[in-house]
Amino acid sequence: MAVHAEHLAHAHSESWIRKYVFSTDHKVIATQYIFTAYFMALLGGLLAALIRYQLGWGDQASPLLERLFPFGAQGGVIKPEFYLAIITIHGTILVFHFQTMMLTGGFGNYLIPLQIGARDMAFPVLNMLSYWVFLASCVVMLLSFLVEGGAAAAGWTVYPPLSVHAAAVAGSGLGQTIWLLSMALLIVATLMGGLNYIVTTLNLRTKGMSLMRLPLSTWGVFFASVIGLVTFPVLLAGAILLLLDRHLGTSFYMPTVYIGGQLVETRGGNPLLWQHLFWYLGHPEVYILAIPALGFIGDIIATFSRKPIFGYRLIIISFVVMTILSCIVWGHHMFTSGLNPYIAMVFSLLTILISVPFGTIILCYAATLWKGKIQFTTPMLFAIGFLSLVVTGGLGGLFLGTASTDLYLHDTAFVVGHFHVIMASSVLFAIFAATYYWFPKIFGRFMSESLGKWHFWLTFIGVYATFVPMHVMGLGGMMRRIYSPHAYQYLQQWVPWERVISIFGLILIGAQLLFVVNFFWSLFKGRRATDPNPWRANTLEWQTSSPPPHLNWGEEQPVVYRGPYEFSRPDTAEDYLPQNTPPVGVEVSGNGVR
Amino acid sequence: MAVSQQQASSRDRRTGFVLGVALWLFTLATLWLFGANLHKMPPPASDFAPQIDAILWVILGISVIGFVGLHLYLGWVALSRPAEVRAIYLPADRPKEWLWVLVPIGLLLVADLTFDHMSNKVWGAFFGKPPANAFEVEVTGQQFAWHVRYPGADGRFGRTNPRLISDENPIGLDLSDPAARDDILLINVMHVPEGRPVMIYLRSRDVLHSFFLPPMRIKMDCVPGYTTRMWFTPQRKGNYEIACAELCGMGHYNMKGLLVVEDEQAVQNWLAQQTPFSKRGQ
Amino acid sequence: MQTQTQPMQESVWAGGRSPFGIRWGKLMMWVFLLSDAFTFGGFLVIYGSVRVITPDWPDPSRVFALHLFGKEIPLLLIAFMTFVLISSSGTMALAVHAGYEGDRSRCARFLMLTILGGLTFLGCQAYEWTKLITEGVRPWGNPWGAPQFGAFFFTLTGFHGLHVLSGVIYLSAITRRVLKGVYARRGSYEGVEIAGLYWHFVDLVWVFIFTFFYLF
Amino acid sequence: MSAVHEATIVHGDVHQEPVINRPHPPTRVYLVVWGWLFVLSFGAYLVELISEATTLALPIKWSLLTVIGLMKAGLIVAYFMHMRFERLSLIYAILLPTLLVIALVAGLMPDAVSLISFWGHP
Repeated sequence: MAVHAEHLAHAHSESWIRKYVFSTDHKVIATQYIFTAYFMALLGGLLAALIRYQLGWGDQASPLLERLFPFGAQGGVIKPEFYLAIITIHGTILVFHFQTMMLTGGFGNYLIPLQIGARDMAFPVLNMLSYWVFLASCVVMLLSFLVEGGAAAAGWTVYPPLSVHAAAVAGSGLGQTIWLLSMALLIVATLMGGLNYIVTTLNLRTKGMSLMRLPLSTWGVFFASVIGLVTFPVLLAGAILLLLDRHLGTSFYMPTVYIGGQLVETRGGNPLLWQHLFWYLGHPEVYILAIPALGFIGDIIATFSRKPIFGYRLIIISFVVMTILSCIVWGHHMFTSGLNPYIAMVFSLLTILISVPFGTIILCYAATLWKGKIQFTTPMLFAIGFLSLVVTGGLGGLFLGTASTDLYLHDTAFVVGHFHVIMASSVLFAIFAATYYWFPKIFGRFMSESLGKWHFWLTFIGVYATFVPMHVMGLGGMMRRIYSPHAYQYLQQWVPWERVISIFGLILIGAQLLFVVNFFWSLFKGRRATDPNPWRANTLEWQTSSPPPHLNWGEEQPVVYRGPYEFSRPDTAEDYLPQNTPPVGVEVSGNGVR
Repeated sequence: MAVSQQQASSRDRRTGFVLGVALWLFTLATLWLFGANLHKMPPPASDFAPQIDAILWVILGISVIGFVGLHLYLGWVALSRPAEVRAIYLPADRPKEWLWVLVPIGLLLVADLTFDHMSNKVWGAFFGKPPANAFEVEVTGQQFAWHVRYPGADGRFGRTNPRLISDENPIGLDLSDPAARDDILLINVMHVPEGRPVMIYLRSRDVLHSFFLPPMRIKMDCVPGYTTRMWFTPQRKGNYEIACAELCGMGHYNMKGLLVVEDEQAVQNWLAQQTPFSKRGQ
Repeated sequence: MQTQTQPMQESVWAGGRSPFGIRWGKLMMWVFLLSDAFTFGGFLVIYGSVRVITPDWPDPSRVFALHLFGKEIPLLLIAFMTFVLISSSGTMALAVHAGYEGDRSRCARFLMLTILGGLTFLGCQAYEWTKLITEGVRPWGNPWGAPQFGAFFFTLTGFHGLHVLSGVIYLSAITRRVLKGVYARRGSYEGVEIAGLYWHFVDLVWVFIFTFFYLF
Repeated sequence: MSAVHEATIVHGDVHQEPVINRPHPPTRVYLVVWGWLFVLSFGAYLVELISEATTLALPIKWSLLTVIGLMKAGLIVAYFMHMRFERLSLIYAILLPTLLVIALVAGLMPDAVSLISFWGHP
């Protein structure tokens, strides 16, 4: 079953362009994903800085702003329509173009074939196409800032009718069309990627890699892809209809309205339809992020506690339950929208029940730490930070999933705080942990530990100080997506809070510079990872050289004999036992098959 | 690795110490943040407000237990020195040990069902059969104002038609309907009686809005094409702000109205002073 | 030392082979079709939820009736289109069957018949669109009632027609490879089988559009 | 074997999966299924004609049509798409997720109903 030597050699004689730009090697594609997604993260972070600036000091003019954004901040003050465009694009690119693509397209792409002992994805050309479509989506999305009317400004949920009529808000002109096109491209890219991840995980596992020996990272990306595969197409259908509503005069979502001094005669449309279709993806999207994040963290926690993960099967069962539940709870985003109240009660109960599998996983991870020989490396710090944030954010979800308390808290800063802890921050922590952990594998060099630790502390403090107070403000009735908190009397007491949050938020964003510096410095100057398995981990990706060769393994694919987390066995000399170490008494024949 | 095992482990202990202390401090800070500021919530002013607040407190209590519990544990893990040379070995998947996880999760499930039950009661009241003697008001959202309509002396709202909307007739009131003649139409101001159920019909003439009354703890979206509704019984006199909670465009942040809760008599007197829409400008 | 390791499992899930007994290409097509089913499912569910609340929905059997021999026969064209698409599905199944048996020329002939069926279907659809447009059906309105009727007509049949069109192109490429003997050399006509899955799926979707849009 | 190998390398296929030849039915089965599809389609058309001529209650018409549609879909999936001859695992893996469409229906339809009965349609 060896790969032809010809083929191995053939791959190395390719031109530079074929090898690094239009490559079909999953590792190169993953790296391209990682760089692009981090670039989008940087832009999203800068937009966040603008949001925080506006909320903290929006009443003061700044000449610098005027120079930076002559179109959106005349007189040094951000205009409301520009602010709305900022929050829309901030949300969209950080959720979709950064986190989704980083977890599945980036790390998922890199890890799946390596962790299951395959040579590449099932369909490498499709994998490459997926990246290029994703890149097109990024470019198209960013172009929207340059068109007339500016970028889409209806919030990342683009609820119609606001997103249908150019007269409703400035960004609903060409910018909104571009947003929809970009999302359509992104959906196509996700689907192409997801097909590969699912089929590869199922079909191309190496000998002995049974499902119950898969590392949690692979499981996580697998489940995320499954969710994406059944929910993204529905949003695609919804987006097509929204485009038709905008440009062909159909009335799927549009009742007769009077916008901008003009009667728009569209009969019988139902704006709630879009909300259903959007959240049918939009809520599972959270789990498309959370499940791989949990998977990565599982790998990292096991490695640095030097312990088998507690309740591996329990975690997989919880993943399955979460996958199913996540697809049938979308209505909890619509409790106050005029949703049928009976169905809302069902949605509420199902939503609250998600705390059961979620809590199970967290407790399993916590139990993994118990009496472990914990090594506080940077990835491990981020992993523990992740556990802390996931609990904080998850508990916030109980308030919002309960229908009657959501009557009060819906669309307040509580929601913003909640999803920034559970989705933005905890997933970000997982991404950072994964980056620090797998950097030596991907680039063959270590990231700086001391810079990494500083990065962790500042980020951890920044996240807590920025997003936890938002919960309190939300309890105080502060609305989300408002351009300025000054208009209301009862919000006056929160104005100083906004300013403090802004200070911490800017510290948080600034701290990411440490990461950027660390990343690029380490890329060229970091300590070389001479040992292919520096963390002494068991999973297969660490059993090949760093960075792995083209087609991942030499002549033979590895054969797997045991689960991924055999740490600290009392009967082994070392405290780890790689998955492909043959047990004593098993003869390994020439082709690696027993 | 370049550093020796011993150096590494002493460095790990130091980092672990800092992490443990930090986690405990974060816990305290978060508790303080909530504890010291919850009184800043708008004081409850409707019959639903205390009920919703009660559920909030129950969930908050559960959250505090979970939050503090996990952080105490994480901090302890970080602070405690691993005494042995090796981590203890728990072979994967011994269902008996799963009880350590499943028992707390079972408790969580019980708590979940408890507050879901509490919530359903309030929800049922809010969306159930509206009270018979309710004081009725209709609110129509537009970018960026609230049109408040009272049914007038006959107690019936006149027909509206979106095709009649113009700058002069902001909600498209159909004046050929006799019931519409005495309808009173106001902008951004609403008076309601204390102690009597108030039924508000919510509509929108352009985009989504959300009629939000923080002291009443309720909000409901105004959806063009629909008539949604909400009801509550104001329990405290005073002037309150009406906010828009659903992004509705540029002026969303400034879409403010005034809600006045006063005596039934005062409301009637005030209404008597208003000119019906059909007689305006005559 | 490491005596406690489990013996290698011999279940189909144990790795080193496909648990479903099919190669990745075919599995990928299945999974793709699953996700595509959700796109169509989305459209049809939206259609359903609009249809049940729209009182003045035009009667499709009148709208799509044909005048023939001085009589109005409801849905005649649609019935013919259904006939054509099912037939092409049948020929596709036979092409796959011929592939299994390694009969290259029979496989190619049936594939060409399938393509012919697809083109006929597209032709009928073009005729239907033209007819309805000349009768005044637009995405934003129509002479008979609810404006969503036209909107859903164009969206559903358009999206399905797009699938038929891509199917025709896809099948043409496959036919070319069959004729060039690519599959014969490879010893497996799996490529034809995979294309067949796609084509049958297009037929499958039509079953639902036919039932829920035209007949309901 | 060498021909197979050559082909895989030409097409960039680095995976060493053997081609699996599974049992497939004789031609007759396809023709029978084909015939049934015609019969069922004609049946559906007949239901339409009958409901035109007489006043068939809508729910009866709708359920008849749905049943016929599902039968046709079942035949296509089972025989033309060879689902019947695949392993049970694949059948579950493909068919079970489609049940989520039911969730979509269950989520959207009550809303449509509440539009007419609860909130009031304009």
